[in-house]
Amino acid sequence: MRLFAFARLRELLGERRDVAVADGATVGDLWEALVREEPRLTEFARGTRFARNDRLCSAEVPVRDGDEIALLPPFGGG
Amino acid sequence: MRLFAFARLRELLGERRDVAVADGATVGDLWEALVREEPRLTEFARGTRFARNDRLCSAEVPVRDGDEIALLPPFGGG
Amino acid sequence: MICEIVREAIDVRAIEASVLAPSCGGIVSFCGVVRERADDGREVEGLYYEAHEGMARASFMAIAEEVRATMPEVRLAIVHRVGALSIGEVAVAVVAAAPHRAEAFAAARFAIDALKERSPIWKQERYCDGERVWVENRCSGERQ
Amino acid sequence: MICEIVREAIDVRAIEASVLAPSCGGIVSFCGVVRERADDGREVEGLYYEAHEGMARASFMAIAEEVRATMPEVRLAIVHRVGALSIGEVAVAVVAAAPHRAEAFAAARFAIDALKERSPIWKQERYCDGERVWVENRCSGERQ
Repeated sequence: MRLFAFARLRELLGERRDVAVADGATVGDLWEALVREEPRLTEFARGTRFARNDRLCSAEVPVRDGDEIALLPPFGGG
Repeated sequence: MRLFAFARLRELLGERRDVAVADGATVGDLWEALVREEPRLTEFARGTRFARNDRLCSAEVPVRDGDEIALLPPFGGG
Repeated sequence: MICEIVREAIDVRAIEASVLAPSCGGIVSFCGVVRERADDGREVEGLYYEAHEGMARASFMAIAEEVRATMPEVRLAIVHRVGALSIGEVAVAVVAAAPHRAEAFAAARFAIDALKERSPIWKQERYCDGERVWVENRCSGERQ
Repeated sequence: MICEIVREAIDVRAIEASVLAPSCGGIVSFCGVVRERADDGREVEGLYYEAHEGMARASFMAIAEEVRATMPEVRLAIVHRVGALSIGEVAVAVVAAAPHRAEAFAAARFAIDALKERSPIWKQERYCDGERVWVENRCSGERQ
């Protein structure tokens, strides 16, 4: 799967990367793995939303090979 | 005094004219005199407002020599 | 505060440029445009506006003053055109700029509603069948 | 319905021209403009916006669809710019045209409020002292 991060999360994680996920892993599992790798993510846990293939999704959604997962901090447009 | 009329009242009375008024005559007296001269004004009596020297005024206000009196039908701007 | 009655095409861009200041984060422009149909569906060829120019300008300034009293950070312009206008031409422009958008929207809406109610301006609808009718604003302020 | 994320200067006039139709009597344009001070008063050098472009465009289309469902006569455009912007530049333009002004105002206001709440776009304030801060919208929708 491919991971996309934006704004302050992009600054921590880079804009995009390819990530291998275990069978049955969820978006939440992916986030946990990222936090282990980059502990500063912890403080953004509450405000971050997830999208799978361009649609908002919950942390319980399973990640499949070929998915695009986006990490979305609180919005600031306008 | 000078009389100014707008919109449908201008079509009946002309844009402006000089009118001689009797001492102590009011704006209402002026209107009555105009109605005698142009009876079709009658139907516009209810909707017409008056201004004396560029300020809205009541029919009771006296007209003085040199005044500019405006006859204002209901507004339609915008 | 720009408060004008004009006879030529309204240059909304120029108005916006003169209203906008570095302190402004939002700018709302309302333009009243000549449309092809009257409220009753009749085909319109164009509109003709006339104004008591001195009183109309004074009413714009009074409206701007009321806006300033309640929303001092708003920068406002009110410009109305008179004469014969064709479909798609701008009859009136109200531009409000402010640090935040809520005030810009509120000021623009207040100004156009107040103008329609209070400003001595008259509109004649000129229909494609040749008839001409002076049209009054409804006081409700809900119609264009 | 124009729903776009752009990287170059927003041409509000071109958007208005394409939104306006002969049936429209009122057109409301809201522009969010980069202002010289942040809400806390700090001097701003400029802003930097980024977006999840696909999701942002989709959110604009959803907003336009909601407007169409409640106000079918409204014609709407939502355009947001991304990248680095200077003071006075337009970050977002919402243009709504309708037969009557009430709908045009309501649609423009709804669209910008909904955009700020729902569209995956991020803003970084770049201060004159060199600091850079990602700024979140308040959900109240009362701030620019």
